[in-house]
Amino acid sequence: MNELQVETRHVGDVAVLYPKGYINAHTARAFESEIRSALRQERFKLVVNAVGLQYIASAGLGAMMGAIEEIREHGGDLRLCGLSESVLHIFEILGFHHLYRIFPSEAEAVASFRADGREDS
Amino acid sequence: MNELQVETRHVGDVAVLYPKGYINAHTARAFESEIRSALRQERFKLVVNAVGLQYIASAGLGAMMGAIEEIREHGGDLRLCGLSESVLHIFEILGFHHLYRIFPSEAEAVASFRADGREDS
Amino acid sequence: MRGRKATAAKRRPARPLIVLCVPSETSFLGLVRDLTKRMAEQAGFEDGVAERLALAVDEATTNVIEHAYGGEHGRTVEIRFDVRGDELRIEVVDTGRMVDPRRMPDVDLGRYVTERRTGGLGVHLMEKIMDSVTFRRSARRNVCCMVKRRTALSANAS
Amino acid sequence: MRGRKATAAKRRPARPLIVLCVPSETSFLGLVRDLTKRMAEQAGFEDGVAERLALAVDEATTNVIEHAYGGEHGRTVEIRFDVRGDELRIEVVDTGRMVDPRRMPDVDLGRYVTERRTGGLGVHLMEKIMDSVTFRRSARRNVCCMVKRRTALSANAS
Ligand SMILES: Nc1ncnc2c1ncn2[C@@H]1O[C@H](COP(=O)(O)OP(=O)(O)O)[C@@H](O)[C@H]1O
Ligand SMILES: Nc1ncnc2c1ncn2[C@@H]1O[C@H](COP(=O)(O)OP(=O)(O)O)[C@@H](O)[C@H]1O
Repeated sequence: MNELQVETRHVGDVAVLYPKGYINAHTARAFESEIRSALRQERFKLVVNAVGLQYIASAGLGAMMGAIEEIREHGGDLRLCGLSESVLHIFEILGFHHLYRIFPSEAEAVASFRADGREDS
Repeated sequence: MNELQVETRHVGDVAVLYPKGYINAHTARAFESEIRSALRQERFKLVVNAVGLQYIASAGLGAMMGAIEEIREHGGDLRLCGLSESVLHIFEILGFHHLYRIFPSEAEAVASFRADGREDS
Repeated sequence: MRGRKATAAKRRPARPLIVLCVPSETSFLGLVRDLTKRMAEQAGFEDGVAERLALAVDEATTNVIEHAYGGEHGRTVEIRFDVRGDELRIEVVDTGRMVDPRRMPDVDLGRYVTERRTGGLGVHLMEKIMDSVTFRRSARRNVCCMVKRRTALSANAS
Repeated sequence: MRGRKATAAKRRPARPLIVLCVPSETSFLGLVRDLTKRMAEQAGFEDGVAERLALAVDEATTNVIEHAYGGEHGRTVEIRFDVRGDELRIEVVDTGRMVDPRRMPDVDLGRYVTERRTGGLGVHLMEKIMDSVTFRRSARRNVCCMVKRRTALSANAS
């Protein structure tokens, strides 16, 4: 049973999370703790690459909501890419596409943080 | 819901049946009627190419058993190819690999009838 | 083999079509979801809608486990699927704490962001996905009844 | 929220884990099969074994529909899954005609070919796949009980 595995890869100062499987009330904690562990390492530029994500339930969205404040307070952000049509649809149903920036590719999601940097400097 | 579709293609005097989906008590009749329709056309050299077959239950095996006598009485045979590991396993559990000739590829299954022909002449 | 009249009458409606009972553990949510998707497809809903119906049932089941049973294991969640014409009716039934309708949230996404809430999304999703979601108490059971019609219109709506 | 002792005692074993009820129609066999495979995988059986367990349950359900209910629609087939340690116990339950054990065939493949039989394979398959298959009648219900252990040995055997 492939429930959920979450790996993290570092691309410069951006932490890219790869949830593989599904995120529901049973597996949300594993997803949340991977986010938490990035924050503990003071990594606040996060990309969730959802290319391996079968589906996400509200428990998973709650995990993101629970961290976004801290992330943004530290000048970071949580951005997404690789959303399947059905996952994207859920984001849209909830209006979450207004709360989170969603990119078609990981490269674009990662690059968006560099663009931020340039604007800052 | 892809339950079962069965197509037949003629390769010389051999009729190759392609069951796509699964064969159980719900769909066995469609499989049986495709065999019957070959027999009505006096085609007694049959290959079942099971490459699109997800699984087969006893109702499907019964459909083959119900036709094999008539087929062989007419000098024909029903041979198989493209069996997945799990379908092959079911054949082996039942000893059906002693009743039916099973080939790795369609080409070999079809060619086996030509070899029969040569032996006859 | 002849039943009494009452039995025969009871048998006639043959409803609900499908019943699934699982223990109140989140480890069964995946299975509930898979069966729901399968059922919805068999009932003629297209893939994307079936996917969302499965999510709605996942959310309802999660709520029963977490709220009605307060996380207690070994209780039973019953899920009933009933196809009537082009309407799929799904009931999620528990024998736990009564639902307090006043605690059922009215989600406002603006508030959601400003208040940084992490909950309250489940019921909102269920309502967005289904044509109707109602909660009732009957015979000491809580019944969450969700209905979805198979029409072009409702396909757009979700 | 405190149950009486009897209830609490009943609740303890939390068995059977999963119950699925479907109408006595072959159109639901696919769904029964999918759920069984999913259950078996969740119970830790490897893919190939899970696939065969699903076949055994398909066969048992088919027999209930065809023999116990004689093809009558709208009756109910109940399938109960119970994991005890490394043993998966699956019961297929119906309220139809009693099984006549004398009609249960003893398959002999030699006879099979010479007599050109087309039936009698289902029970044979169930027995080949499972570690044990038993039929019993209790409370006017027929129970076909199939057990499979999750061991290297039984993995070979099926
Ligand atoms: N089945 C239920 N039984 C009791 N209370 C419920 C049930 N479902 C929802 N609730 C109440 O409604 C609230 C909102 O539920 P929901 O939208 O799913 O978000 P969350 O479960 O994340 O809090 C819950 O916090 C709970 O108080
Ligand atoms: N659940 C059942 N209820 C009553 N009779 C049954 C049941 N299962 C099997 N039988 C009897 O056993 C016989 C063999 O069953 P099976 O091996 O499945 O082959 P088939 O169903 O193709 O005849 C059946 O023909 C029937 O007489």
